[in-house]
Amino acid sequence: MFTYLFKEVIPLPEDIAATLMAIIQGSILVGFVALSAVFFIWLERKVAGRIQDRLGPTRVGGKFGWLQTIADGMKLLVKEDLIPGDADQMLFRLGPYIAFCGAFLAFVALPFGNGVVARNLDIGIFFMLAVMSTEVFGIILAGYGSGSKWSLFGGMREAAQMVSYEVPMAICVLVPVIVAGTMNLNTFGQQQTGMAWNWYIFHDPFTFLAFWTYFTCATASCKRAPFDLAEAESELVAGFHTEYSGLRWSFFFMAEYGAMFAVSGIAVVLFLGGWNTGLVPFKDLTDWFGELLGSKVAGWWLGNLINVAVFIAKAWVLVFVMMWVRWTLPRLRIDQVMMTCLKYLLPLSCFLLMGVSLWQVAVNPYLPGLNYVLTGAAVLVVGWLTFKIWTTQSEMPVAGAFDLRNVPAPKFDFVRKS
Amino acid sequence: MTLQTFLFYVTALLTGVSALGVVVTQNIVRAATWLLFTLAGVAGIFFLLREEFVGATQLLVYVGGTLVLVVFGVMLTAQGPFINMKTSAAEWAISTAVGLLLYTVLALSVLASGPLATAPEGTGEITSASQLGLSLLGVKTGSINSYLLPFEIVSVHLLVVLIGAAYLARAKRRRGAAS
Amino acid sequence: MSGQIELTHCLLLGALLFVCGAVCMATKRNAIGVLMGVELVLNGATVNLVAFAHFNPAFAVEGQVFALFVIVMAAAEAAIALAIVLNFYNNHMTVDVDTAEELKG
Amino acid sequence: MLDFENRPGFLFVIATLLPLASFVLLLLAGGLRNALRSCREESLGHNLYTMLGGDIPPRWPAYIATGAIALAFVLCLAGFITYTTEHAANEARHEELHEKIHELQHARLPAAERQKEIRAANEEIHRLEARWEGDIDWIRLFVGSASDQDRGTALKVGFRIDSLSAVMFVMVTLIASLIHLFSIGYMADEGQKMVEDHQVHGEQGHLHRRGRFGRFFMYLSLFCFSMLNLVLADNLFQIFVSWELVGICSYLLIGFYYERQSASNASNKAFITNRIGDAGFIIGLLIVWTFIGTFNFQSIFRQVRAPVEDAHEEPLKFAGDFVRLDPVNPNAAEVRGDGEHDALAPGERTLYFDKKGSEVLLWPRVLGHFHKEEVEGASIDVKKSPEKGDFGSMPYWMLVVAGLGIFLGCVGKSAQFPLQVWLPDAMEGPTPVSALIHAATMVAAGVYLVGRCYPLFTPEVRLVIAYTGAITLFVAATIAIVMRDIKKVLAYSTVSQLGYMMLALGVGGWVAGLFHLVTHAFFKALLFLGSGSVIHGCHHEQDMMKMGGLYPKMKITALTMLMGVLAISGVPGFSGWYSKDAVLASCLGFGVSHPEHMLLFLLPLVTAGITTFYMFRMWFLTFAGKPKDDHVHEHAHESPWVMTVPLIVLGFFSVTVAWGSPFSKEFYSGHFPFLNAESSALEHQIHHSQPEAVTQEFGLKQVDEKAKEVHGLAGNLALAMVVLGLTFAALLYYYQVLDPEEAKQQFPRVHAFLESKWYFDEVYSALLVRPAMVVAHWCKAVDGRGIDTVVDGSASTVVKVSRWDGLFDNRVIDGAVNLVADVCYGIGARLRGLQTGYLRSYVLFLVLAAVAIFALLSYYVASATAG
Repeated sequence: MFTYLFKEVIPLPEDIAATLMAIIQGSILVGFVALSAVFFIWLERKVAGRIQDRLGPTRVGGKFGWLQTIADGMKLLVKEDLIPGDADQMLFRLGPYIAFCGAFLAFVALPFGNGVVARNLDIGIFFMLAVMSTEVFGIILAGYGSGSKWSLFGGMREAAQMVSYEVPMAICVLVPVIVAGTMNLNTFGQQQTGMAWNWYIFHDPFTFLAFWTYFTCATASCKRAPFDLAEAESELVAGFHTEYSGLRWSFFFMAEYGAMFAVSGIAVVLFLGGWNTGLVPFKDLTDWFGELLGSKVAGWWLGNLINVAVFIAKAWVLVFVMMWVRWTLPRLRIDQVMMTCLKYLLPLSCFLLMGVSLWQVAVNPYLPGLNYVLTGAAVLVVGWLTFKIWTTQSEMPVAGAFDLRNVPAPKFDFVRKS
Repeated sequence: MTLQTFLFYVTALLTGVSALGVVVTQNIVRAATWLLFTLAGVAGIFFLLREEFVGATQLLVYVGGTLVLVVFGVMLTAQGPFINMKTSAAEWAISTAVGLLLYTVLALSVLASGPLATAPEGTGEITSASQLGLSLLGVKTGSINSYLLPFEIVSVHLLVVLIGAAYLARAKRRRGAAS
Repeated sequence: MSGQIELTHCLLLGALLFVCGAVCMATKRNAIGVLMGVELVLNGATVNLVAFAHFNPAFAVEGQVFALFVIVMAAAEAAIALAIVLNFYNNHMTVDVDTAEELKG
Repeated sequence: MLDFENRPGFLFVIATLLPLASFVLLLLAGGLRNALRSCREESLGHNLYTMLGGDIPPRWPAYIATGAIALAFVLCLAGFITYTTEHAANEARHEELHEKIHELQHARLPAAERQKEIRAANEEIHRLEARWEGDIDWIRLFVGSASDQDRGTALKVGFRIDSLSAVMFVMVTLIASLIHLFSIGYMADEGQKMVEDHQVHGEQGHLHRRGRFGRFFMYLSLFCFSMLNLVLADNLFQIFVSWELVGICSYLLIGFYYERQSASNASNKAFITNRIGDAGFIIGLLIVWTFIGTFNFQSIFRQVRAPVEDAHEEPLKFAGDFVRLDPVNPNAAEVRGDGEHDALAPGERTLYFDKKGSEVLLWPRVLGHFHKEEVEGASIDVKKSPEKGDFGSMPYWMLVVAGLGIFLGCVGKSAQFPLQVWLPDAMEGPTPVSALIHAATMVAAGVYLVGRCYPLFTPEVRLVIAYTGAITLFVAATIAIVMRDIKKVLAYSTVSQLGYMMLALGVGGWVAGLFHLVTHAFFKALLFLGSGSVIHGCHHEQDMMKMGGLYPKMKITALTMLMGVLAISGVPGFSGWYSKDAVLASCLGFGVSHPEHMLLFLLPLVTAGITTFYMFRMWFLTFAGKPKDDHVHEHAHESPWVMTVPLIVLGFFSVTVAWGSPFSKEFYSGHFPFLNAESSALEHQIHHSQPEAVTQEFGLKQVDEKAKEVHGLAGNLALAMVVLGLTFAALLYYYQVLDPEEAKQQFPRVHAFLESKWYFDEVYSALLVRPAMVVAHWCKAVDGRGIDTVVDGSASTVVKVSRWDGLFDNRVIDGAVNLVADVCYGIGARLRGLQTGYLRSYVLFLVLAAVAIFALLSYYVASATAG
């Protein structure tokens, strides 16, 4: 994306230009990941607080506790770096970096805007899935290297869970890939320009379902609640990172939040129109702004800034949903987690793959206007839900009137009936 | 030396060192870690050679799948004494000698056949993933052959192997476990 | 050194991986270690295949296809080998391949 | 297909198939029930099992079977009425059309128009004929003549209704319906879960078995289907199939109580005896198939009998007769100067017309073009394998043999001398079965077949038929006098009456014989059902000597049986009178024309008296006088309505079936219209289908006329004999003026002779069974001594040889094999040291081998490139 900078503005030898570009892009991405992690940690604490009827951080950095994470980070940086005596030192040290590398490398192929991508790979989505799959190894090493049983359990659980959920996740990813006919994420985004009915989530019922399935799998593969068995703080203390502290510990969190953003980004690009607003019926905002402002460069910058902002906003909404889910749903048991994946999500995703293939062959050519209908239906549903949420009165129990006998039995039924 | 070649040599060096690390280390988990670096390095080589699909596959299948499987195997069978199983020095010596011999032979043959293998270089044509996919799906485009049948055979083979592995590794009562 | 990666270097790397794998197989007493050696050997082969695919247009697709097949086969082989190792472990309470000498002459 | 309006013949086809459907339904239900027995504990299995009857035999099979046959009766009745009302009109229209075609052929019309009209007329004729007949291919064999596709190539299933079969249909279905109804009451015992058979004694007392209610009705249905199919058939092969089905059904039903030794023996006897007759039947069939090439009655008759007129409408002298010829003497031909015969094609022969010739002329199936002169003249060219328009021929003696063979089948089925022995034993079956066999189905089949095949029988065969009938009727009647078992009396009376029918057919009284068949069916069914009612009322007591005085207890049965007795005796006004008079008239007419065969009149005349005597003896012994056995008498009771209603209906028909129709002219023509033996409507009805050929042999046209003349005389003589018999019976058994025991003691030998049924069984045993046993024993001895010795000897020789062989095998061959194995083992033992069992060493070896191969390869490659 900075090619023109080094080719036209500052003429440099090709190799040096490439090296410089790599450094700049890497820095931006690392900075973005780190900053978004900072933001997410703050957001997580606020969301958790509001859902639990608390306020969350309020003091550091003003009214909303903006700088709470910075404070946390400072604390982590100055903490003593402990390595347990039983630990395998090499593995213990390696673990967090491998995990972080896995999550971070995924951003190389993630397009933030039209062409705003570090490497526009032909097989972008495949690449992202591949490098994200290496994250699991860091966690295993961390679990094993800690020389602690809790950590080992956590690591093994995590490995089993991530490897299992990657399968339906990958298959769900194939659903829009079949629709789009490419694995290039940038092309994905370009294909979904225009109004919201061009988004692939509204393309047909299968992509619609595939989005939710993908999102579930993605949540699980990011080891987020309700699938956070690896950390399972109530039983395994903190799972694989029990023995970690300080900076190393924060790397795990960088990896986790990075992965959250990465999978959300994938969902946004694959299903939710990528950087497109879905409200502007133009093909390319940069060109439009370029003509509007009379300057191509200005148009490029303005358009891409809007695109990037839209993209990040969409991904943040998804990340927010993940947090929302985390603080709403109770944790599953490990066997339930595996069962959910192998018995339900995997067949479902296979069905979706079959269905979308048939749809593309047998239905899509003959029903051209269906995505409008689906979009309309989805808008209606979302509108109704919003309305309900907006108008629902919170039923806070009045102090003193709270009687345990009146509390209804929980409706969910996660306990396997024998 | 361009950036590409530089990166290639670095990666190749790391890969080779990691491979040696696999051989040399006595701790099986560390060996697995070295193996991870080796495989990742090979994937890096592939990326450098612009064969991105194979590289991504290498990462996804090898690192994300096979290696995790191997580590699982280690974890399931690892008990104190087995993590470090020493081999006698004599065997080490023999193996190293034979290995060196083999490498010499291989390297000599590679170097000797260098002129033979030198291909018209830099056609610049990069095989895209879609071409690969089409050839695997049996669509013949231009000079590209169809690999549908091998692909199917490999798929079915993989399925059979996985079922067989699941069957073989299923939970069984260990012989003499009762005593 | 020229400006391009050379085929020979790739082949040398492949050979190195191959030899490392072979030596690994020959020296490791742990069955899983032997398995790692096998993986190394296969990787050496894959490197060669991909290198040929890159440097010889005639093999552009073939090399990649066969590399893919090798990777998939390696996965299959690892699954089976690990299942065998687990069985072996269940029967012998060890993964030391030197204890598997029933076929000794 | 079921277009009854245009194809009323289908009414009869459906009527035939209904009992079959009932049979199949019951068979499937029974089979399913049996199959479900094993899973009757499960809920679904239990429900189905109970629905199909469960352990207790259900009632519905009876209703299904009865309903099927009753519906068949309704259909037959409809068909019969349609047939009789249409018949005359159709005949007239038929004639008219033939006339028209004939006229058209000679009319001066343009050819095309003529052809069109002829075709139209032909089509209408075809339509008229198709109303009452039809056939489909069953098996088609693509061999034989190429141009004549029908000859010797197809076995067909078909039907053809004429007045005889229409009457038979109504008779069979009516009687069978009544018997079904009767059986519902009679076989009620079989509807229990456990039936105790008092006549079978096992180690644990009487036999207990499951009731076989449904099975009985299943068999009855099959029986009815077989008989109806037999009547329906338009060809010999279909008749043969039904014939065998009838045999099987009789076997199954006679052996219904198969646990009883006597019953199973009787069923075997019936079956085997019938097989003897069927062997003859098959021979007849084969001859017909070989020479005539078709089984269709109409085709057969058209070929063996001369047509009425030639191709030019000139009447033929020998119309309807066999035309017999002799192969021409070549010399004679030369003498006559007929050189043209030398130019005959291969396979062609010239026959010379001769009254006593050895060959019978086979007429073209579709009339060829022949002239009166040509046929009656000196010679005819015939072919060995004639085609549609060709003349053929067959040896006359073959035709005789064919007729005798078919008649032998009828002898077996109709229990004629000398194969009558099975019928009395068949009384082991349940009484309704006896009624069915004796009245409507099995024995009637034989007589019916003789009637159907009549044109096929040569004069010699007819004489054989007549004498067989005469002997049978006399022998059976004499035996019936001394029988004590009520059913056996009836059985012998049946044999005797069948003899009457055969005799009548033999002497040319075709109508009389079949007429008697129908009337006899009614009163014999009545008598049997009556006896069944008696037996049922007396708790399965069949000995007349233990009955007596039953009249007050079972009035309906007694009175209806009395009707039957009067009918069979030939009392004027009853149906038997009409038919028996007709039979006797035919016999007398024949006797008058051929005085050397006067015996054929005297025997039936005497037997008429004997018949009256033994029938009244039976009635008196059963119903009149004082009770002889208190135990039986006390328990005797009238039967339920399902059994008496059929009796009453049959009684009604026994009296009235032969009466003249009040709508016909003949009814009013005589002096005593009601009591005129020739005014029977039924007789006229049957007369419609009398084949032309009946009156051809022996100059029977005159006999027929003579029979009409002497009808009164024959009737009076018969009446006198009846009165005589009645008087004797009354004297002996009612007024008891004479003591039967005394008579018995006075003629002990005669009584013993009759009691033992003329020693038929003994003679057969001595002549056939015992020699067969002796031969079998011889065969067994030869088998045991001769063949087995040889076999055993060869076996022991083989054992000895193989022992030596074994030694060789052990020492030489095994030695060699072991040597090889030892060598291998030795080498292997030395080589095993290489197998260390260490994976590592194997890998090292592999690597070394790879290096070695590389080295060798590069050496050779280098030397090759260098060289």
